[in-house]
Amino acid sequence: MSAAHFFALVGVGLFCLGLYALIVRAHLLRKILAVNVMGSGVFLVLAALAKRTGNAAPDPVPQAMVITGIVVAVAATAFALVLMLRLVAETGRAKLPDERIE
Amino acid sequence: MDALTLLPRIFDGVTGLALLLLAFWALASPRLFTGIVMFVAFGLMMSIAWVRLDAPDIALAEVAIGAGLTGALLLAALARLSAAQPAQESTSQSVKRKQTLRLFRWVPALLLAMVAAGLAYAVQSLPPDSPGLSADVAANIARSGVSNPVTAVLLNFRGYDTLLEILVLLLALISVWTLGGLSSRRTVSAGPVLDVLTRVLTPVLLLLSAYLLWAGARSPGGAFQAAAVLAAAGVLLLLAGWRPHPRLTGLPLRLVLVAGPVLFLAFSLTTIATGRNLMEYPPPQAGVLIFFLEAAATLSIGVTLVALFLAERPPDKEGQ
Amino acid sequence: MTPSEFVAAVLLIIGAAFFLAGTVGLVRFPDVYTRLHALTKSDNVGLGFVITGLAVQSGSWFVVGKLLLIWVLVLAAGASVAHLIADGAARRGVSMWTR
Amino acid sequence: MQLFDLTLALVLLLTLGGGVWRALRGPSPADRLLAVQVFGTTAVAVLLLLSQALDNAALRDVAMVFALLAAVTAVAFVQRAWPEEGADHDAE
Repeated sequence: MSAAHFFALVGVGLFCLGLYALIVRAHLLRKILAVNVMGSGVFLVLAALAKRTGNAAPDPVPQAMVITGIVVAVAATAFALVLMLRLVAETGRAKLPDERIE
Repeated sequence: MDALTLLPRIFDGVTGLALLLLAFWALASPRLFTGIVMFVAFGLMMSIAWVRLDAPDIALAEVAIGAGLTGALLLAALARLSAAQPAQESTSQSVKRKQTLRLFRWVPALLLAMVAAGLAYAVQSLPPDSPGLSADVAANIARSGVSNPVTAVLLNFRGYDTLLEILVLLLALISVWTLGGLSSRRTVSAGPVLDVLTRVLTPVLLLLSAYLLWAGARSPGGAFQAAAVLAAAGVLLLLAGWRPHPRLTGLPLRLVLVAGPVLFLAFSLTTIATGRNLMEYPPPQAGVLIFFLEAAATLSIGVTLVALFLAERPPDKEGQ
Repeated sequence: MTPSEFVAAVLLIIGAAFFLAGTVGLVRFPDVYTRLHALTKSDNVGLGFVITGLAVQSGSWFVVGKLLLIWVLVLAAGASVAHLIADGAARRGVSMWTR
Repeated sequence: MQLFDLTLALVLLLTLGGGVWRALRGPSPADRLLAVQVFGTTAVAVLLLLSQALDNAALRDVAMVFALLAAVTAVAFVQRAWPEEGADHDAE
């Protein structure tokens, strides 16, 4: 297996790990971390597939998209954190409302 | 197989395994703080993976954002969270419900194992050699005005990506401000050591940011990396207790925030008005134009990221 | 192996040994102050030896300058952070380990 | 020499396991943060070794950014997120 395929598989693993945590973890901060891990998995797949050029330099187009994605991800994270803190200020809980408990 | 081909494979294997384990602990550790620590370590390991994938541009961006911004953002949010929400006991009812939920966790686990298998099969069945667009980039790089292919893609061939990204960042900040932002927190006084550290590091960080911007034309670096380092300098200043003068947070702040987008938009409109394609640079002036657009983008992105970290909504008008 | 390569290899191995010792200390030492002490060894001395070894290998003064700059920056940041953590722990009353 | 540098980079990568153990074990938040610091310094060394072994000068720039920014997370922890001793808010 080439390094490109190996890291692409790791990326798939990260994506699924993040998606699972996004579903089962209740705390919103943990969900934000989970979405970030999923994003990293996607970036890893993109950059790994860009490396399928043998010994030549990798394809720069996916690499450029990943750089854009990393910066957008951090901005989205900052916004999500503020949303979470606003929810905590309104409801006192850092979890999504669940009618069957209350 | 000789050692020189085997060793990089072991290195890659350790890196990949470490990534999966760190991600697992970031999401599964019982304490949020441990999770955040593991997530920061995960980001650092990602930068090693980028290096192994021949992507030093991405490694620079990951390092600058992962080491400087993400950790600070998450830790600051955790601090506000514990201040707003003292540890609460779970009611017996919710504990019971949690246990029932835990019993059914195998359902999403099973579904996701199937998704993972499908994705792995898809990745595995892709052809091992696929140059993608690298030949097209290599053929046109001489006309782009820069010699680093990643910068050429970001600022020239797909410049609209960068334009839209700057707008997304601005949108995130506007959304934070629309939510009313967060109230300012008491500032912990910096103490002499942090004070000196900030005074020494901030100018060095500004210098490094300028270097990355300048180097991006021919070697790894560019507007995003420079902006992330610039933002790290701002975050460090904020953590040390510095606050911008109220006179600066009105119109001047907003002018800096929109400088990048406005310049990009003006340039795009000019290219269309002069009969070219959207963001098609005239080759002789491409290098200079790219540099000025990148400089404006760096400033705007950097200040936007700092404002996102601060998350305080500045007053609409002075004195209000 | 040329003499300069030999010197570089020795320096790099010493550096790695300090990193290893720092990790062992981080795992084995009993409280945050002693762990901090172990950690700063790999920061300062371990990285210092690795950088000296790489500088001997590199054969370019530009690279040597950059390596030294990196080391100075790590020293400044590492020392300050170590102080901040130790100071914070002491002010929060984290007790020191006694035999 | 290339082989030697790569081996050493791998050894340093493996020492990170100790840092992870400490981060998981704690007990105090400061202990966990120490692990992040170890990660930072070790990663700088690994990047420099890789830069030499792969003959890629750009990795030294990555290491430099790393060296400069390693302090920011720690400063954020000390200034913001370090709870008073005994207080334990971060359990979910």
